[in-house]
Amino acid sequence: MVRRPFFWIIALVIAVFAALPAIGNNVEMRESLVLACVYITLASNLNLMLGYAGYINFGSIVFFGLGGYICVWLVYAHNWPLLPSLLAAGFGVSALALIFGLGILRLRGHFFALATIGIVEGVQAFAENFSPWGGSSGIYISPAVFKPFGGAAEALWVIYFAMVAVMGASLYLSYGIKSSKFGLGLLAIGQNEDAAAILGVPTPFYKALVYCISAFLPAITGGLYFFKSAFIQPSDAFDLTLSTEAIVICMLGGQGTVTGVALGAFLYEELRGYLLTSPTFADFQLTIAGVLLLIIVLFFPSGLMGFIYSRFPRTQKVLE
Amino acid sequence: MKRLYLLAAAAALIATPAFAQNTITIGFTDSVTGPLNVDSLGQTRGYEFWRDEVNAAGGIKAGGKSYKVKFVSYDDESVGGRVQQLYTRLINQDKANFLFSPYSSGLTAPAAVISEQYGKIMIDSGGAEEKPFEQGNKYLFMVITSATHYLSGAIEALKEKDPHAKLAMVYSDDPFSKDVLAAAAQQAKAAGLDVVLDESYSPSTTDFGPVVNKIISSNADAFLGGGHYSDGATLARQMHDQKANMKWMSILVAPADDKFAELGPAALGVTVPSQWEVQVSYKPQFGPTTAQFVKAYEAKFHAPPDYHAASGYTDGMILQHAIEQAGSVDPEKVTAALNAIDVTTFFGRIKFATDPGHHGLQVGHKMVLAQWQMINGKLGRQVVWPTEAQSANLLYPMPASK
Amino acid sequence: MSEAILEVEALEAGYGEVQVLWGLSLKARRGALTAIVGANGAGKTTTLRAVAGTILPWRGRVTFENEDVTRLATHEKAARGFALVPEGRQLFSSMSVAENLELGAFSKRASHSFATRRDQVFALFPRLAERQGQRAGTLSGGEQQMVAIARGLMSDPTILIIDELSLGLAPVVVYQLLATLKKLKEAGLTILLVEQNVHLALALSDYAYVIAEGKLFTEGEPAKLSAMPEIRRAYLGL
Amino acid sequence: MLGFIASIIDGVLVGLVYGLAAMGLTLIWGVMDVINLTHGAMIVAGMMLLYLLASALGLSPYLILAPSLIGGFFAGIALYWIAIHRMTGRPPLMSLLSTFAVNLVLVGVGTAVWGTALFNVEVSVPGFSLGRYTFPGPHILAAVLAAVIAVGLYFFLHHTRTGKAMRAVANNREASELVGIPTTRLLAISVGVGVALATVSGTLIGTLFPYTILSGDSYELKGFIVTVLGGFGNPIGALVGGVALGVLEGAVTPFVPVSWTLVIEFALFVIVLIAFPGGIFTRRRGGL
Repeated sequence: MVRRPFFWIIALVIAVFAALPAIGNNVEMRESLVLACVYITLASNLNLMLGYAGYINFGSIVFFGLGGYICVWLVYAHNWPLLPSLLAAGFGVSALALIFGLGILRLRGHFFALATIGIVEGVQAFAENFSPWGGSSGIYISPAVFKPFGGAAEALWVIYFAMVAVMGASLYLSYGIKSSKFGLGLLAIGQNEDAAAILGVPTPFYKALVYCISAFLPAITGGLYFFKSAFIQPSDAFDLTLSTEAIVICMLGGQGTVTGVALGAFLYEELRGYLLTSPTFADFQLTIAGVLLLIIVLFFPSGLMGFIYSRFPRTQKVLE
Repeated sequence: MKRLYLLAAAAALIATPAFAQNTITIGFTDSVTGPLNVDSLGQTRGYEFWRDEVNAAGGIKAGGKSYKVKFVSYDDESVGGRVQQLYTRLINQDKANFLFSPYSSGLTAPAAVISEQYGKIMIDSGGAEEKPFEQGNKYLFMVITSATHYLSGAIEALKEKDPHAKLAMVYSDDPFSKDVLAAAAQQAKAAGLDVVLDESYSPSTTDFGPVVNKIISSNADAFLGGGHYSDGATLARQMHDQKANMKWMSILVAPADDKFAELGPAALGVTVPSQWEVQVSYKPQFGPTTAQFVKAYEAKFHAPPDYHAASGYTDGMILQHAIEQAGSVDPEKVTAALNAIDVTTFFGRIKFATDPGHHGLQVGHKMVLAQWQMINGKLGRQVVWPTEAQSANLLYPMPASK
Repeated sequence: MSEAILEVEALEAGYGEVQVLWGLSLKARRGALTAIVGANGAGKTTTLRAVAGTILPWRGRVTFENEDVTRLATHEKAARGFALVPEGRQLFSSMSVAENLELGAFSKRASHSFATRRDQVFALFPRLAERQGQRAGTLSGGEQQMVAIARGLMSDPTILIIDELSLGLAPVVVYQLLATLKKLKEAGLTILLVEQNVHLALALSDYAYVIAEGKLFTEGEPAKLSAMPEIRRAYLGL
Repeated sequence: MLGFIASIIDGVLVGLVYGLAAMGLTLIWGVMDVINLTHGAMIVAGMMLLYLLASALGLSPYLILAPSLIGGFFAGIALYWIAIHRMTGRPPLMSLLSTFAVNLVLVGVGTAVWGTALFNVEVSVPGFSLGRYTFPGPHILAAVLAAVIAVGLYFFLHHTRTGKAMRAVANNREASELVGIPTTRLLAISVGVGVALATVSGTLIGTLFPYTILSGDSYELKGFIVTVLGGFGNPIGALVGGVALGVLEGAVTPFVPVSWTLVIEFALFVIVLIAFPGGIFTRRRGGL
């Protein structure tokens, strides 16, 4: 893996993400890249389910939100330091994903998609009623938690670098799985699940495993994100729109590709950010986003990577 | 991608005038889209109305200079997800000197985290929840009465009319409404009133049929609850449609909007805790009187101001006052001036708590209770409580449903 | 010999980038039972799909009653009297037998004589009359094939095209169905039969085409074909 | 006890409306395996039409059902050609995204025009009382109309030429084409009918509650639950599924805090999905 050019491309992306805002202490750029990191992490992990195994998961936000809740709650109520809280969030949510997965992975197609929507709504409604997590008011953590990092300003940088690391880990994970036997099995499931099972792919195990794996890094990113916000509430933690956006990103970039999804996430965040803050487009940003998406779905169904591959066939050798 | 950055940078350049030293920039987000749009719009109009008046008068004068006020605002889509990014942008890219709050407690809380991190003063007229003020914040100041006191007037009035009233409390499952009703429940118990139902509903609820039946089953004769605009108005209409026959109904936020009149008979007799009404007559130490404010506002927007507009205007007015007192736009000096403020404006008295456990919380301002009554054959709001401020007598029990 | 109702000239077709048919020509004459035979994968079903329009031919021409119908949509062909009984039956499985027949007569040309045609079909397949109310998907294989043929007949077809009549059916059922086809032919119906079972096809048809690898291998009267050594070896197992 | 009975009656009334609101969603889903994510926006379109016509022309709300039906039908045909036609034969995700995109456009335009202001249309129809509990007239009328529309749709699907052809297309598209059914036109008509059902239900719901541009979302979500309970494309199934959901809400509310109903609803939804993929009240997929 280390010898392949793509390994170094990912390393370069991580380096650029880490270095760009750090040069000249560009905080505004950092904040924009924080969201880009979140989108890349969410979309890349969603891509394991969607692009590889062909399962439409509207519930990726549940991993993010639950990760955030577990982490913030441990920091707030039990005074845990950040790192163990994050790990607890990652492993806890993965374990939950395994339990959810065992139930709903028997479903296929639209039914699976619907069940994941049900899980998002159900978990959000649960969090709104669960008093240890502050119910619908959520949890505030005092700015004092940033003290161990040397103050809020320093803490934000530490958190940012951690998020870049998690994003990088997501890309390596996507890449590693894609070039493994496990990944091949997933792609086979995505093509034709019954045929894959007949060919000897242990489909139930693979599906449960990928669902579980795809929960880990989003949970950690959720923990970092809401720790950074110092505030978490159900409507933000389990916002169905973010899940939908992650799916749109996979489409935009080209589902099943590592580069495409990462690039799609980055472009999407920049575009949304631009539309939202542009004085010209602000009133119609939803409409414009809708029209753009429709054009992409109708005329560029294989996404950005499909377009790049067809225009520059040689890139296929380098990119994944 | 680069092109987008260039575009954005170019836009920022064009938008920033060269004589920046005589301009102060105030940043905020408002809900151009999403469910909070109606209430948020009122607040934004209040902000803008203040800005236009200040600039027309030559700007804010402090330390021998005069500063024109410039706004930068973004759509927060009524969700918290982007609020922190947008406030960070307002501070770092748009170089906002001061901040105003978004609308609603749920959005103000994440915004406050950012304003604290960067040491920017944020004046809050949109979030009444108290929790953000218990985090040891130094730069957050609330000009409105906090959630804890929203319904205290209603409970006093109710106790006077019927000391044995049975109360049903049903409210939206959001931070603000929960905070308001939790405090109200305590005040009701302290007043010896009987709370027979205490429940929250999901903010996305569209049909309150089962809820209304539950209220009827609880044998309550007084109702306190609601949340924001849509749910409150729907609840009022269904209470009326299902002939719940309450003697008393107090609903948060929704009835404070003039559009509430569209409900027709369902609106009659409903009371609403209000930060401010057009009938109040505080004697301002500076700024417009209520009559002047209402007149100018109506001339501009062709509609009477609601309390969101008034509190939004007050945000600006108080900031302006503090800057003028401080004689500087330096955040620390303005903060000190804000901490020292104790004034009366057309909006009422303004004074901030200064103890570390509640710093920035409003302790001077008092709410009034308004009731929808027939005024010359048309539905309108009258101030009915406290009695010394009332513009009409409280109707109790409220006119029966027909 | 009578005139050709259906004429296929130099037909080329395939799926995606894979070409299956390489310039196939054939004719079906009025009142005759024409058979297309060939091994599995020879391109028989693809031929029918290209002719019926469920896939678009790449090149070549399909003429039906002196009209070029190559680019016509399938349902427009059906409206002109083109009835295809597809491989695997393709019934409306969750609908009743009666409804399947009714839908067979969907086109305008068929709807006017609906009642008489239904009676004729029931006379031909008395079993179906008994099972009118049953869901088509719950019938036995043979009964389903009957519904499929009956549905085709309900459209008042100028030509009835049957794809793989015998596939998956017990010999006794196949025999019954063949007897029915014979009756139909004697009543003057033009039939194009695609069959993997060469024995059957040759026994029943007036003229037959043998396809191999997407091309015409040979054609002729059944008697002539059964006498050819290549045919005997490759298809008849003699 | 009376309270409980009242809750159940209320549940039935509301459930019939849920069923109606879900019918268009489940019809399109059943016929072409497309989840129409514009459904909620179309419901709102019906509500807005009600508001505009009722307030501008002073028409009776129930007269507005006719233009709502016709307008919805043509909106559906347009939707088919814009967002669905090119998606046939592509993975299910594609139509999900294309309808989602159209939904963004509709909500975006709607928000730009109306904001999220609340609209209220007053309707006076005498209601019915049971002790202290009142069932408002518009609710009863809406429930009755919902049942009538469902029966009408059932009749249309089972006893008209177009309806049967629609079921045939749902059942087997290739065979439909072979028997001479212009399937593309039928698919367009199906979307037309599905959207018309959405707009009509919106118009009817608009007589019950005040609404905003975003009110359709919760009915769309409930539509998913109803579909899962009642099966695909079957109007009677949708009605039964809707009533089941409504009665569940009604039956649960007296006993648990209202805010927990959603948790119970979605938990039940997921459990039912897992236990009966394809719906409780239909035997299997394609049972249109």
